[in-house]
Formats: sequence, C-alpha cells, structure tokens
Amino acid sequence: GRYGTYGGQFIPETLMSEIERITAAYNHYKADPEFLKEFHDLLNNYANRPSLLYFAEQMTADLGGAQIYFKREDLNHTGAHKINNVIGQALLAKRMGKTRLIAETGAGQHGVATATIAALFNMDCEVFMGKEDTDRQRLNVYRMELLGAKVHAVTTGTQVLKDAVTATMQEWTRRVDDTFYVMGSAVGPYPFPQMVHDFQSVISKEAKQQLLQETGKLPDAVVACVGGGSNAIGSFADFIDDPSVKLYGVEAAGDGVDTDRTAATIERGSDGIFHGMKSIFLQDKHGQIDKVYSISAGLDYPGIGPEHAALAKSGRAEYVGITDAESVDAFEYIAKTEGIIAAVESCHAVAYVEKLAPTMRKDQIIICTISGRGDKDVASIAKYRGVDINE
Amino acid sequence: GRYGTYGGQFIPETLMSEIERITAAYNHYKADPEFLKEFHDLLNNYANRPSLLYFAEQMTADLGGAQIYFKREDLNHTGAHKINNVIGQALLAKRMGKTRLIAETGAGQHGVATATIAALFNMDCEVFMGKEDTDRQRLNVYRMELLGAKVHAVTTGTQVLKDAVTATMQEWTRRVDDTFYVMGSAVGPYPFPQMVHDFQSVISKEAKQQLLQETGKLPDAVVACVGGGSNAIGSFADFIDDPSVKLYGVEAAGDGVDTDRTAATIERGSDGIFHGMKSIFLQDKHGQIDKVYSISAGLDYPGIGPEHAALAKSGRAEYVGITDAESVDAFEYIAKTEGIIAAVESCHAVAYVEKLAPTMRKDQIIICTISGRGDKDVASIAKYRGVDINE
Amino acid sequence: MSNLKQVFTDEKAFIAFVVAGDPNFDATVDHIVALAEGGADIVEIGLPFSDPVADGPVIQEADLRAFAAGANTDKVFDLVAAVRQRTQVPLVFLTYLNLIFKYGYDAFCAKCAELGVSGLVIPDMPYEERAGLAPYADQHGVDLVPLITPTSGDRIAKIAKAATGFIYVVSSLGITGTRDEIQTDLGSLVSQIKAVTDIPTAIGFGVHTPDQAAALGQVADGVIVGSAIVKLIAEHGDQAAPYLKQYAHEMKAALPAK
Amino acid sequence: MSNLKQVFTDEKAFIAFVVAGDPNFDATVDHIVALAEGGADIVEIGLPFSDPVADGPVIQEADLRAFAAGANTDKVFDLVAAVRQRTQVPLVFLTYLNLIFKYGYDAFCAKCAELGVSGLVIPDMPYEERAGLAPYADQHGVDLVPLITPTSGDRIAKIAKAATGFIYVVSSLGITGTRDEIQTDLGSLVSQIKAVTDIPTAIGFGVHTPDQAAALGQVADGVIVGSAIVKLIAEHGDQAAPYLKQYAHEMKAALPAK
Repeated sequence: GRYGTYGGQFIPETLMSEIERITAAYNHYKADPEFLKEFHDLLNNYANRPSLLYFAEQMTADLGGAQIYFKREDLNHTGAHKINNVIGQALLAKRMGKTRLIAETGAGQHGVATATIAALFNMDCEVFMGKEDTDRQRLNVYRMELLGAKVHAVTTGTQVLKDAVTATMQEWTRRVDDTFYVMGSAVGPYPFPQMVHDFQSVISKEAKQQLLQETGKLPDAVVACVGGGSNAIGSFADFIDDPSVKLYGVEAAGDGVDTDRTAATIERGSDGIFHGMKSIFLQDKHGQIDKVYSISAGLDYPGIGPEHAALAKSGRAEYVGITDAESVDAFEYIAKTEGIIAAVESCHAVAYVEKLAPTMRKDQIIICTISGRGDKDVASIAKYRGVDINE
Repeated sequence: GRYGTYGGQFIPETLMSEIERITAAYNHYKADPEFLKEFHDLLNNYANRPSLLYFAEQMTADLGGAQIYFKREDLNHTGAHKINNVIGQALLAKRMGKTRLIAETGAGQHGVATATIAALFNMDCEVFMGKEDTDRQRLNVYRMELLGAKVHAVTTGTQVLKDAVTATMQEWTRRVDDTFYVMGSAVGPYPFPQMVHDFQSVISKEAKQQLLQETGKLPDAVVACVGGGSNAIGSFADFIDDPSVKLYGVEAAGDGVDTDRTAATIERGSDGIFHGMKSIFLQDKHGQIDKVYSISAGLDYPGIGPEHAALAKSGRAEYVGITDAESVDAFEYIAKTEGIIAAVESCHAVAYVEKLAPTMRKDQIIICTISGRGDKDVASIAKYRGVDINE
Repeated sequence: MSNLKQVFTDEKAFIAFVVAGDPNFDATVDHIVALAEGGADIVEIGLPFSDPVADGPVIQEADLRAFAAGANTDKVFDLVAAVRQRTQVPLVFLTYLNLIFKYGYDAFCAKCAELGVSGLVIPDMPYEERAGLAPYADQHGVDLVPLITPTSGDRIAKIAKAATGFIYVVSSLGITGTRDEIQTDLGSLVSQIKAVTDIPTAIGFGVHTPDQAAALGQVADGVIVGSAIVKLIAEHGDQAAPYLKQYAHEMKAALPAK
Repeated sequence: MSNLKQVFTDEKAFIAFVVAGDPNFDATVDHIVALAEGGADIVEIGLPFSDPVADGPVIQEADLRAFAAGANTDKVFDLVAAVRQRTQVPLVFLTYLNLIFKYGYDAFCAKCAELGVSGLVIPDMPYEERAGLAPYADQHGVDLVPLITPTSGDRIAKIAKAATGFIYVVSSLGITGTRDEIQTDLGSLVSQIKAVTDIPTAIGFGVHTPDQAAALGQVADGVIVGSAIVKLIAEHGDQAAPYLKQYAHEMKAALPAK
C-alpha cells in the first residue's frame, strides 16, 4: 500500500474492514480473465476505446521542434478519461455485490461519469458536490439527475471539492454494506490509487502501442495535466519503466506558483496525511488544508495522488506549473491550430508542450494527453476574456 | 441531378458555372483513390471513425421486442455526424484551390464542424447564422470564433436557419472565386445532396459491416431523424438496395403534425422549389415558405433533402413524426437506461424506436442512428421541464 | 413570344423595378403609372417571395412591407389588372420559381397573358431548369427573360440562344443593390451575347445614376434599375409617385440615342 | 503508558468532549473546569482540523467557531496549559493525524507529556497506520486510544491487544452526532474486546441522555459524549459552564456502579 514513503490507508476504522474486502476483491479480479474481458469490452464497446493517438501536424510545424501527438481522451463517451476508471471501479463494485455507487465531484465530470455507468449498470447513484459547485454547475447537476443520480449539495466547510470528498467519505462510513465509493482520482486510501492507476493505464498502453505501430519508436516525453493525477498516472504508467521517456506532470498554478491563488501542490505543498493517504498537500504550517484555486475545476484539489508524490521525490517524473493565463492561451491556440476544443485542464498540458517542443529536436516525439473535451469550458473562457455569452 | 422528380439546380445563374466546376471536380475526385484515401484517413484519424455500433442491451430488454443497436455518431470529434460531410466538402474545396469556406448554421452544429475543419486545414471560414440564433446560442458563436471563424448574424427575414441559408447563398454569389459553400445537410442544388449522401454513407457502410460481423445479419429496420436529412441519408444509403431493410425517417412534429408549430415536412408539406432544389417544403398555398418549429434546432428546417422526398414518394422509406414531448421523454429514457445523453434531434429517432421495437420479434434488429450528443440540449430540456438551471 | 423585343427597336430602354404592394397596392399602381409617364419603357414588378436568394437588403425590406400589406400571388395579379386600367406600359414579373410552380406553370402563364404581362424574370431558374416552365410560357406568349452574369462564361451561348424578350445582363457578382463602381467588363460580356443572338440586352444590378445609364446605354440596349427606385419608395412611401416620375425622366434622358 | 486506565478502576467513567476554542479559548478553559467539577472523569479536547472526516455537522460547526477564534495547534497547547492551572482532570486530544504529523510526532507527544495530556484519539489513524506515531507515544507515555467499530469484525483482536489507556467503542456507523436509537449489539462487541484485553472500554458516537448512560454503562467501562455537549456550548456560548456542569453531573450520576 505504499509508494516510497507515500500512500497508506489513513481512514476511519469503520471503513477498514471494507477496505480490506475491496483490496482482496481487487487483488482477485485484477487477475481474473473474465473481469478483465468485461472491463475491456466496456472500454471498447461503451467508452469508445481505443482513443485516437493523433499527430498534431499543424502544431508541430508551428512550434518547430519535437513531433507532437495527442492522446485523445476527449473522444471517450462522456468526453474525458474519467470513464475508464469509473467502469473499472463500478465493475468491481458489481462483482462485490454492491447495488449503490457514491462519488464526490468538483465541477461534475466524475459525477457525470459515475452516474453514466450507474445508469448502464442499473445501480443507485448518489453524488456529493460542494454547494458552491452545485450553484456554479447547475447544468451538470441536471445532467447527473437525467442519468438517474441523486445529487447532494454539501454545505459544510468551504463547500467545494475537498468538502465533497469529506462528505462522500462520511456517507460511506454511514452505509458501507451495499455502497461502493467510486474514487474519482488517483487519490485516497490504498488500493484506490492503485486501482485508478491500473484502470487508467489503458491510456499509456494504447499510446505506446499506437506510437510504436506508427513510428517504431518510444516517445521522448509524455506530458499530462495533474490535479489528483488520474489521467497523468494513466498516461505515465506504461512508460515508467522506460528510462528514455521523460515524464512531465503539469499542475495548475492558478495566478502563479508564488501566489496564494494556486493549486500547484508539488511546487508549493508539503508532505501530509489527508483523505486517506500520505502525500503532498497545500496546507498551512499547522497542517490545516488550504483552499486552492485554479481556473480549472478539475485541477482545483489541494493534494496529489501518492504515486505522483513518489515519482516527484524520486525524480522519475518532473512536475511543473502552468498558470490560468497560459492555459487559456493554449485553449485558444489548440482550437485555432488543430480544430480541437480541449478541456482547460488538458490545456495546462498543452501549454507546457508549447514550451517544451521548441527545445527538442525534430526527430523527437512528445505524447500529450488531452484528458477531456473543452465544451464545458467555453463559457468560462469567454468570461475570462471579458466576452458576454449569457444567452 | 434528379431523384425521381426531385432535385435539380435551382440557383442563380451567377453560381451555375461554379456548380458545374464543383460537379466536375466532385465527379473526378469521388473516384480518385488519393482523394478517397485522404478522406478516410481524416475520418479515421481526426473524426474518430469508425463510430461504435452499440448494442443497447438495457433498452432492448426494457422494450421487450427487437434488438436495438445504436450507431454512435455522437462519439465523433465535435460530437455529431456533421463532421463526416464537412471533411469531404472541405477536402474537395481544398483540391479545387479554394481558400475560404462559408456555411450556414442553425443552432451552430454545422458551423462548429465547418470552423473545426477550416482550422485544421488553415482555411478562412465565415459562418452565417440567423440573428435570433446568434442571440440564443452565444456559446456556439464564441466556440466558432475560438476556432478562428467569423460569424455573421443574419438580420433579414425571420432571422433563423432558412434566412442563414439564403444569406450564405447570397455571400456565395458575391464571392465565388476563392469560396466554397459547405452545405450542412443533404439539401441544396445538385451535386450537394449527392455529395452529402456519399460523404455520410460511411454511417451505413460501417453499420452494415459491424452488424454483419457481430450477428451475421442485416438489420430489419434502420431509424434516423430527418431535418434536411444528412444523417438519415447516410444511415439509409448502404441499405437502400437491401429490400428486407425497412427505412424510417423521423421528422420533428413539434407540437404535433396537425398543429402550426411543426417541422414535419413530409407529413405536412407539399412539392416546391426552394434553396436550389425541387423537394417537399412546408409552405402556404401561394408557395411562401413557412416558419417552422421544433424543440430541436437541428430539425427546424422547412424542407427535406430531395432524395428523401423521392424515397418517400416511392415508398422505399417511411417518414413519421415525433413531437417535442415524445422526444424529451426519449431524451430522459435513453439517459437513464443506457447512460447516453443523446442530441434531442437523435431522440426523435429514439422515441420512434420505443414505439417500433415492441411491435417486432426478438430476433429482429433495429439500427438507430444517434446523430449527435445531447450536452448542448441539457439546458433546454431542463427549461422544458421547468427546472431552473441558470448558473 | 411577346412584344418585349419591340421595346428596344428604336430607343435604348429604361426598365424600372418595383415591389408589388410596397408600401400598399394602390400606391404601387400609382408608382407604376408614374414610372411609365416618366419614361420607363418596361416596368418590372416584383412578386415578393419569403426567401429572396438573389435580392439585397433594400428589396428584402420592400418585400416585408409588401407582405405587411398582404402581398400574395392572387393580390399581385389583381394589382396588375388595376395597372392595366391606367397604362399599357410593357410589364414583366420578377419572382422566384416556387410561386409560379405553386400557382401552376400553365395557369400562371395564362394569367400573365390575360393581364398583358409580357415576361418573367426568375433568378432561381437557370437555363438547365427552364424546361418545366418553358412550354407553357411559349404557349401563352410569355417571354422567359434569362439572366447572364459575369460568371456565365461558356454558358452564354446556350442561354442567349434560348432567350426571348430580352436578356438581363447582371453587372456584377452578388445580390441586387446600388453600387458606385461596376468593375465587370460589360462590353465584352454583351459582345459575347450579341455574337449569338439579336435579342436585346439590358444591364441591371447596381445601376442607379444617370451617368451610369449614359455609360451602360453605350454598351447594351437598356438598363434596369431596382434598388434605387425601391429606396425612393422607402423614403416617400405612398407619396413617391412624383419622385419616381422625375427619376424615370432623368434616367431615360440620360440614355444615349440608339 | 499514562494514568488513563486507572480512571476506570473504581467507577464507570464519563468522558466529555469539547472543541478547543469554541467559542473562544477562555470559555473552553471554563467549560473544561465545569465538566470536571460536574463529574467528568476524562475530558477529550478536540483540536480542530479543516476537514474532519469523522465528524458530523454539530462538531464541524464548533470547529468553524474555533477557527474563527484563532484555533491552531500552538493555541490549543496554550489552552491546555491554562486548563492545567485550574484542574488536573485527565485529558486526551481528539484530532486528525495531519496536525500531529506536521507538528512532528516526537514533538507533539513530548508536548502532551509536558502538559499532562494522557492520550490521543485519532479517527483517521487505523491500526495499520499507527507504526509511525506509536514509538513516540510510547516513549513519552502518551496513550494511543484506538477506535473499534461495529464493522471491525476480525480486526478487533489485534486492535484491542495493541491498545493502551482505553478503547473508544464506536456505537454505530457513520459520523459523530446524537442518535435516539443505537442498534448495534454493543454487548457482543465489548465482549469480543474483553476476550483479548483488560483495557477499559468507553462507548461513544450518538450518546446523549442519562438513560443511554445508564444502559451503556452496563455494557462498557464508560461513555463518551461529544455532540450533546457541543450543542449546549452552541446554545449558551461562553455562558455554558453551569449547564455543562449540570449535564456532566446528570450523566455521571446515571452511570451504574462498577
């Protein structure tokens, strides 16, 4: 249950027996051919995998350095990488005899993915979302309700994502028998970070195979955005043991790594124990968890998955910050050059590619994961640019 | 240039030489292996084809009749079937040496698709959209602008889709040398309906092959929604010569076929000549074109493609109306049973499948095309249900 | 075949366009009479269509005023009957094919013949699509006035050969409306037409000043003015008759002698 | 190992919980003294954490009041020092592991020993994760009070064997808060614990009435009351001391004799 000094299972005793059962079940099913077959069938025939590995010819030419490939998780059903993991966890829940899924959500992406699979599997679904977020994202609330989920507005604490996580954990401690907590990112108590790693690793497995088939080569760099870190760990997974492949995790720096309005956990945070794991967190000197900020709701989390903390500590992966302003520029840049409206989360990675590619040779290759589509962000980008889009 | 008595080239003389050039170019390139290779490369590596043929297991069980398969055009890049056609036409334009694409759009889907490909091809793009629609759909206007397109609000006539078509045609007559009019549906002067047929026929070609591979059988029925009719003609194309396959085009009946608030062209319209073609239109007894209505902006067009008019007349395809109320019910039904938020356009087809499937045997098969994703419709469905989603 | 061709025999022709029913039917009758009195050789009556693909904003707005006054095909025929009580100026209709199609090709042409409407200008009926209507037009002696444009190129010969009445030479690309400069080489365009037919030519789209009339009258057998007249009507409403008469007079006077 | 176990030797224990700094530090000192005077055998002091996973809304709101009063780890140690001026009632901290981790395991335990804080209740530190902190706790004689819950099952033996001070028996699933009915078979749960250890047990989560105290006192060696006390403080603010004293008296009196 550890990644170096990080990870662990820092959760209430009420949940420990359940975590033991989940661990045992997961250890069993992750090697069960039937389970894996059903998982991959759903990935392929429902989530629409494999996702494209797309050569960004215009952007490559424009930046004049390394060849840029996008791994297009935005083309998955529901529009983001989240579905990969939710399918895996929900399938495990089903195998364990659970009939009810609960999940936290920030802007709503993970909640929508969970509600989607709950609908498909005909399971009950309840989603916890900070009141501030339910107010900002009523459309996503309605979307989850359309899918049959019940959405709870969390009115405790700062009423945002971390409070939603807390509330979901509390609900789980209240009713653990029939309920599975579908963790939305590579965080939480072990084995959740490992499950998310495994279920999301399809991203890098496909990408590696696709790139080898197209070019016969491994990439020189892999770039992915990191909030909790699920798309990034999935993008890194199959390359971690390839030492020639540099791994870059791109965090949301908000107004800047050196300001208080940031979500750049690794650059600004310190070791801590929170949400079930030992990892790196944005917190004050006493250990109180900070309120964090980013234009991107999906990166707006005060921690990072424990495997990322370990990869940062060991130096195997490098973590960099990209500001709101840089990510919005990248949002516009990829739209105009490639006709792709990418999630503002993903555009943090794109912005770093814009810096990285020109420093590399033309025969080198970058794979950048587009973790989700950006239709959800068009309104906030307009607002950021001062354009009135109220309809 | 005819489909039975329908079709033709009823356009200003100013455009006739250009139409002749387009016809010649299209006749050349549609048999050019290089062109077809590039077209299919873009379909596969940019638009994310082949799209899934998805067995709707829950819905099949729930309806208790024919086996229901969805052809998932909602999983294409940009979220609808529109991109197939736009890639084909834009590629033809490029081959013809054009540097500028113009297009009409209603709610914005075709405009976004055109702007997307213009960005990818680095071509200029101007989109014409009724002022009423630019006001209602500011987000889509901004989306097109993000992609580098210039959006013109059309202030003439009723300021909706048909006026946008008129304005685009006018712009085309003004500047024809470097400009290609990317027609958004299977309408307009020949060879546009045929081009759209050909470029969209990938839907039925894939679906046939996918179904044969999975079941060894042809479908017993194909169901698709019809506005201008591009997804429907694409869904029908490869089955037209298979007489055992029943073809159903589902029109938007709005408040009802017998009311004035409808867009059910074939049930309520009559023969006419408009927008470059002889076809069936909703019009008054003098031949003035009606203002039409549907909850679905994509089906809100007073005409239908000439090939559909011919298929209706010959009886090869059957056209039926689905009301706003039925389509909204279907929108909710498919979300809850299959975890798919489908475009309200497509939900007209789904609603008809709900009626059709129970009348068929369990060994029979329906293919229903999900022409696009429904994220764009969530707000209007909420509004229809009286739920406040203003954020 | 009508008498239209004869209009061009002795003089360069001034052809004036109004939208039927703009701003109301009585006014349109007055306007047509005034234009004829002022010197218009042919009056082109626009039968408004809901979606006029070839028309610019000036005429589109006139169409909306006409619809507000109740314009439809039947009403426009009534209008022509009223006009015929007061003037025998040659008349043609400008309209879109759907209105003729819905009325019935035969019936529409018969009605034109009955009311003395000599020809039809149909912007959305190119050469290739005239076969449906042409037999009825021929039978009732109604000319189908074709349009030839700067982009017609190789098409000129076949269009010109089939023309009756006169040929509407479109001065520039785009839609109707006044233009300060016309850049097309109209001399060359008209020469190509004249090489295959003796049917008269009249230049329209963008023509509005007497200077233009003088210049274009050197090139073709007549000029057609639409938007400029419609603007006068927009400005003066049902009091436009004297202005129209004066304008027609100036334009006709500016045309060179044959 | 501390003196905590001794508290349970002669009597059933009443353990009272307050949040440090709710509604301010002076008041909390008064409240702790009042509870001790009323009969509380141990006072459990909540060191507030920004994200209290195990706590219900009543205690979360108390945390927010404490934060508003400036609560942090240093301030809470100062508070304990002030308490120690007025009472020698046994004290334990309830807090989350991150606050201890950030202070430093060694330093935190040393400080507890210095101020006479006998034990730590850490809801997010299960048995498997105690190895980091346990050596320092041992070294400084601070008890790590484990929680055992109705879901602990097979885990009971190992948790109980490692326990020092007392064992916090969680009455029901979920988070802290008053409950009218406790459905868990607590008798069986406590028996399982008693089968492996002689460390005293105290039942918490949902306990609030003297009747509950009487009943649960038959089962375990003590009861823990949190939310009910915090509600009194929420109601009476810095004037809550007499109510707390009275409440502690009633609860203590309701407990059965050993």
